[in-house]
Amino acid sequence: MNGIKIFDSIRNIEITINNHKEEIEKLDQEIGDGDHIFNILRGLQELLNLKDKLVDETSDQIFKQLGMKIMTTVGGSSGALFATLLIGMSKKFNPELNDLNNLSEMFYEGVESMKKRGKSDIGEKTMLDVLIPVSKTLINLKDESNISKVAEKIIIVAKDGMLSTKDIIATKGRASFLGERAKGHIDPGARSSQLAIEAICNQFINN
Amino acid sequence: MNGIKIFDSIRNIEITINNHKEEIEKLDQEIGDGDHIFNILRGLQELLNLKDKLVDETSDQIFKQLGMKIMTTVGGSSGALFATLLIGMSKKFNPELNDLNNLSEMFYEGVESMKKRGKSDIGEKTMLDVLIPVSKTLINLKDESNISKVAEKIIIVAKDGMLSTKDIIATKGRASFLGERAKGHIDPGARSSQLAIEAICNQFINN
Amino acid sequence: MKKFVNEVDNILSESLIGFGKAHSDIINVNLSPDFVSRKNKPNKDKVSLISGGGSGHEPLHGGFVGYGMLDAACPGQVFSAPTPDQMEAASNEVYHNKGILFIVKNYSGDIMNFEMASDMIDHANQTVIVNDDVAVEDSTYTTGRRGVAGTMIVEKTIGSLAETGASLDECKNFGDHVNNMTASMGVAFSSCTVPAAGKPTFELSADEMEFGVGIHGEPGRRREKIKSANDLTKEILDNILEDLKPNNNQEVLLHVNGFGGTPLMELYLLFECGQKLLEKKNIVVTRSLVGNYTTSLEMAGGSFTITKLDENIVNHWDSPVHTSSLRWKI
Amino acid sequence: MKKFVNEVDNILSESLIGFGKAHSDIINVNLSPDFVSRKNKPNKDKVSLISGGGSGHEPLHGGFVGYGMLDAACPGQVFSAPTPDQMEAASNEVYHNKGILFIVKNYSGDIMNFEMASDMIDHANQTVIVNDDVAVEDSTYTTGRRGVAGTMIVEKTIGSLAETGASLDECKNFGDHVNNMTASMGVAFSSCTVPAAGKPTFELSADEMEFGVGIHGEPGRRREKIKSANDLTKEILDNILEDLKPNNNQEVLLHVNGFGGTPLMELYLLFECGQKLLEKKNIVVTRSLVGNYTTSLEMAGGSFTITKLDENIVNHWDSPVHTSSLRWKI
Ligand SMILES: Nc1ncnc2c1ncn2[C@@H]1O[C@H](COP(=O)(O)OP(=O)(O)O)[C@@H](O)[C@H]1O
Ligand SMILES: Nc1ncnc2c1ncn2[C@@H]1O[C@H](COP(=O)(O)OP(=O)(O)O)[C@@H](O)[C@H]1O
Ligand SMILES: [Mg+2]
Ligand SMILES: [Mg+2]
Ligand SMILES: [Mg+2]
Ligand SMILES: [Mg+2]
Repeated sequence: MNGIKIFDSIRNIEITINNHKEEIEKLDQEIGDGDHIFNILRGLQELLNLKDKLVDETSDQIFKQLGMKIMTTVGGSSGALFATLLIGMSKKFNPELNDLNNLSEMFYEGVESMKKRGKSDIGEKTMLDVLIPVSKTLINLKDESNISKVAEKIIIVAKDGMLSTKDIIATKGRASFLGERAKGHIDPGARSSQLAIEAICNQFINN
Repeated sequence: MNGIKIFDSIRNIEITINNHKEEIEKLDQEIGDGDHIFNILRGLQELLNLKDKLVDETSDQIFKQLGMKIMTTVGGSSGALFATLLIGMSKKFNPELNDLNNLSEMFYEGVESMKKRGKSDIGEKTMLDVLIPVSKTLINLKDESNISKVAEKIIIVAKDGMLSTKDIIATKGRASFLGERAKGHIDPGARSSQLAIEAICNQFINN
Repeated sequence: MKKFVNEVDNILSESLIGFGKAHSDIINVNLSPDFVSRKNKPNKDKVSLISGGGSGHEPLHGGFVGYGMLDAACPGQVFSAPTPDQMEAASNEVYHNKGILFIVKNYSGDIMNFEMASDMIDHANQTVIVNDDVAVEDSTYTTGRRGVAGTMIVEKTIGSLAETGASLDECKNFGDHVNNMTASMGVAFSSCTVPAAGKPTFELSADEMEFGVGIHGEPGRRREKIKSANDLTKEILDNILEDLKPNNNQEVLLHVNGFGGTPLMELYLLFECGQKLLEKKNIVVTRSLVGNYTTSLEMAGGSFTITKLDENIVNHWDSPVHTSSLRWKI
Repeated sequence: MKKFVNEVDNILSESLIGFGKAHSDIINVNLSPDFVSRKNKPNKDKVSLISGGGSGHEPLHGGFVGYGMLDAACPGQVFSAPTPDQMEAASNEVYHNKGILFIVKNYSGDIMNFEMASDMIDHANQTVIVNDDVAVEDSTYTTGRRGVAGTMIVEKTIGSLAETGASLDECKNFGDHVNNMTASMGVAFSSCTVPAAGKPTFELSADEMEFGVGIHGEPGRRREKIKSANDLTKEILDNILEDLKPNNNQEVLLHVNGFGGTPLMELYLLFECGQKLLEKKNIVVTRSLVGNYTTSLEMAGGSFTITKLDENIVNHWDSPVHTSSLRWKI
C-alpha cells in the first residue's frame, strides 16, 4: 500500500462510476432525491485533486486526509458515511502488517465506524448491505496468499450484497420513507459502493 | 327591432363565436394575452342570461342594460369597448324610424363612442377596422329596401376589414407592443367582431 | 392543466376568499364587485390609492393593500382588466376626503376601464399611469410602453407619501416622477397556463427564451436562444440604462422580480449579476428587492427593474409598510 | 434546462453572494465553508440557533436568519446535507455563551453531518430534529418521518424564545414541543430540475400527481390521478388531524406552503379549502401563513402544515422577527 496505489484505485473507481453515471443517477431518483451520483463524483474529483499533495505521505495520513476531504466537500448521507469509512480506516493502519492483512483490519474498522455513524446494520437497504459482507469476507480471507482469488471472491460478495437490496424494505436512509414502494429498486449507495469495490478488485485480478 | 330579435341575434353570435373558439383564442395568444375569447364568451353568456328579464323591455332599455352588463362582467379591452358600443347605440334609439334606419344611426353612434373610448380609429389593427367600415356602409345603405342585399354587402365589408388587420402594424391595443412582430397576424378583436356581424347578417339573409 | 382548483370558474373568488381569511387582520375582501380594501381605515384625511388589473400577477395588487401602500385593489379576471363598477365600489369604500388616485398599468383594457370608473365616480380623482417596460418602443403614435414590475415601486412610494397627508396633486406628481425614474425588462423561459384556457399560452422549445416578454405571456422583442445569466443581465441592463441615463455614482434601487416559476436561488444569482455589472458602471445599488412580486402565474423567468433614487424616493421606499406581501418597520 | 445560470458549478456560490448583497443590512454570507449569519450580533447572551440542509428549499433556511429567528444557516449542495465544517465555522461565528441549538430536518444525511459537527465543536450544543411530514410512516424501526414545511415554524418560535435569554435546555424542549404540535403533508403536480442533473427528477403524466411527495421530489405515498382542491385538502387534512388529534375548538396555525412553481392564487384557494374544512370540524384557525417558504426548486404543488397553538407557541409566533423572508413588527 502506498500513495501511488491508493490514487490509482481512486482513479479506477472514478472511471467505473462515471461509466455508470446515468444508472446511479436514476437509482437515486427513483427512491431518493437524485443527488447521490453528484455527491459521489464531486467527492472523487476532490480526492483526485489531492494526488500531488498527498501521494508521498504515509498511507494512514493519506486515508485520513482523504476522509477529511470527503467530509468537507461531499455532504449528504454518502459524504458523512464515506468520510467516516476513510477516517476509520486510517486509524487502524499498521505498517508492520502485509497489505491484505492491513487492509482487512482497516476496512473492518472503517465499516464498524459507518455502522455507528449511520445507526444502521446489514439488511436495511443501504450501502452497508455491500460493505458489511465485504468486510467480513476480507477478515475471513486475510491470510489467503492468492490475492487474485480474494479479489474474485470479494467481487461476488459485493454484487450479491448489492442485489440483495433490491427486494428488502428500507429501514434506514431516504428510501425508508417509501416503505413498500422502494421494493424492487436497488439502493443507489449499494450500487456505487459495489462498483467501487469491483473497480479496486479488478486492479488486483488484472495484475 | 324587439327583444325577441335582439336576443336571437345574441344567441346566433354566441353559436358562431363558439364555433370559432380555438381560432380566436389562438389569435390573441399570438399577439396578445390569450383572454379575448374568454372575455367574449363570458359576456355573451351573461347577456343570454338576461333574456327572461329584459325580453319585454323597449329596445333602447335592452341595449342599455346589455351594455351595462358587459361593462360590469367582461373587463379587458373588449369589455370596455363593447359596453361602450351598446350603451352608445341605446342613446340613439328612435322608435319612429324603420329598423334599418334606426340601426344604422344607432350603430354609427355606438362606434363613434368606441373611437373616443379607445382613442383610436381605422388602420390601427383593432376591431375598429371592422366596425368603422361596417358603420359607414350601414349609413350609406340605410334607405335600401332590400335588407338581404344590405346584409350581404355588410358581410363582405366586415370580412375585408378583418383581413386588412393582417398586414398592418398595430398602434393601439396590446398588439401595438409588438411592432413589426404582429404583422401577418389578424387582430383577435377584429375577427370576433367580424364573426358577430356575419352572424347577425346571416339572420337577415336566411329570412 | 394541473392546478389546485375546484371549478375553473370559481378559482378567482375562492382564492380571494382565502386571501381575505388569511389576512383578516389587515384587509377586507368584497365580492361582486370584487375588491380588496384596508381593514383599518386611516383616521387621518389622506388621498386614497386604488390600483387593479387582471389577476394572475399576485401578489400585485391585492398583496400591497395596507398601511403605507394601497387603500384598495380591484382584481379582474386572469389577465383581463377589472370592470369599472369594481373601481367605483372600491372608491366609495375607501374615500377619505382628499380624493382618489388610481394607479394603472399602461394597457388599453386597464386604461379604458379605469377611465370609465373615473367618469362614474363623483369624488375628485386622478390617475398615474405606469409604463416602465423598456422592452417595447415608446412612441407618441402608439399606446407606448407596458406597465410591469415597476408598478409596485410606484405604489409603495406614493403610498408612503399619501400617509403623510399630501394632496391629490402632490401624490399624482410624485407618482409620475417615480414612474419616470423607473425602467424594467424581463425574459421568459416558459409560458404560463391561464386556468380558463387549460393549456400554455405559448410554447418555447428547450433552448429558447422570449426576450422582453410581457407579464401576461405576451410576446416581447424577440424569441432567441437562451444565454448565460451574465449575458442576459448585460443585455437587459443596457436597455434599461439607455432609458434611465443615470449619472455617475447614481444611487438606485435594484429589483429582481420573478415571474412565478423561477426559484429564489436563481433570482438571487441574477441580482448578483446585476449588482456586479452596475458597480462596474459606477452605479450604486443602495436598495434592493428580490422575489416574486409581479408574476405571470407560473411562468419561469424574471425581470430587472431599476429606480433612480433621490432623497424623496428613498425616504418613501424606506418608510413603514404593512401589507400581506411587503412589510417592514411595523 | 433553462435557468438563470452562468456555470452550473457556481450556481450556489453566485446565488449566495447575491443573497448577501441583497440583504447586507441584516446578514453576512461566508463562503468556503458556506454559511449565512446574522450581521448584528445580539448584545445579550442568548442561545445560538443554527439550521441548515441541502439547498433548493429557499427561502429555507438562509431566508430565516435574523433577529427573532436563526443566528446562522448552513446551505449544502442542492438537496445534499451540508458538511460538518460549515456548522463548525458557523458555530464559532455566532456562539454567545449560552450554547448552540441545531435545528435539523430528519434526513439521514442531515442528521449524520450535524452529528459530526456536534462532535467537532467544543461549545455546549443540542439538536432539535424536525419530523413533521405525516406522509410517511413513523415507526421505531425506521428513520421515521421527514422534516418539511413545519421546520420554519419551529425555527420562528424557538428563535423568539431564544431572544428572551432562555437556556439551551429550555430552547431544546420548546423546539421538541413545537415539533410535536406540528404536522404537514404535501402533493406535487410536477417535478423539479436539479441544476447538476439538468433534467427533471421524475415525470408525471398530464393527469397524475405525487401524493405525499417529499421536498426533494422524493416519491411520497403513491402516485394517483389529480383531484379537486377540496378532495385533496380533505385527504391531506385527514392525515394531519389523525396525527395531531386536536381537541374540540383547538386553535391552530394553518400554513399553506408552495413548493415553488404554484401561483399564489392557487395557494390562497387551498387555504380557503383548508380553513373551511377545519371550521366544519370545530378547529379554529387563528394564525395563518400562505406562500412559498419551503420549496423544492420550481416544483409545482404545495403542502398543508398545522400547528396546534398554546399560549407559548402563539406568543412566540407573534413576536417580532426580522429576516429576509419573514418580517413583522420590526
Ligand atoms: N443511515 C444510513 N446508514 C447507511 N447508509 C445510509 C444511511 N442513510 C443513507 N445511506 C446510504 O446513502 C445513500 C444515499 O446517499 P446520497 O444520495 O448521497 O445522500 P442522501 O440520501 O442524503 O441524498 C443511500 O442509497 C444509502 O446507501
Ligand atoms: N384602444 C383600442 N381601440 C380599439 N380597439 C382596441 C383597443 N385596444 C384593444 N382593442 C381591441 O381589443 C382586442 C383585445 O381584446 P381583449 O383580449 O378582450 O382585451 P385585452 O387586450 O385587454 O387583453 C384587440 O384585439 C383589439 O381589437
Ligand atoms: Mg440522495
Ligand atoms: Mg387579450
Ligand atoms: Mg387581457
Ligand atoms: Mg440528498
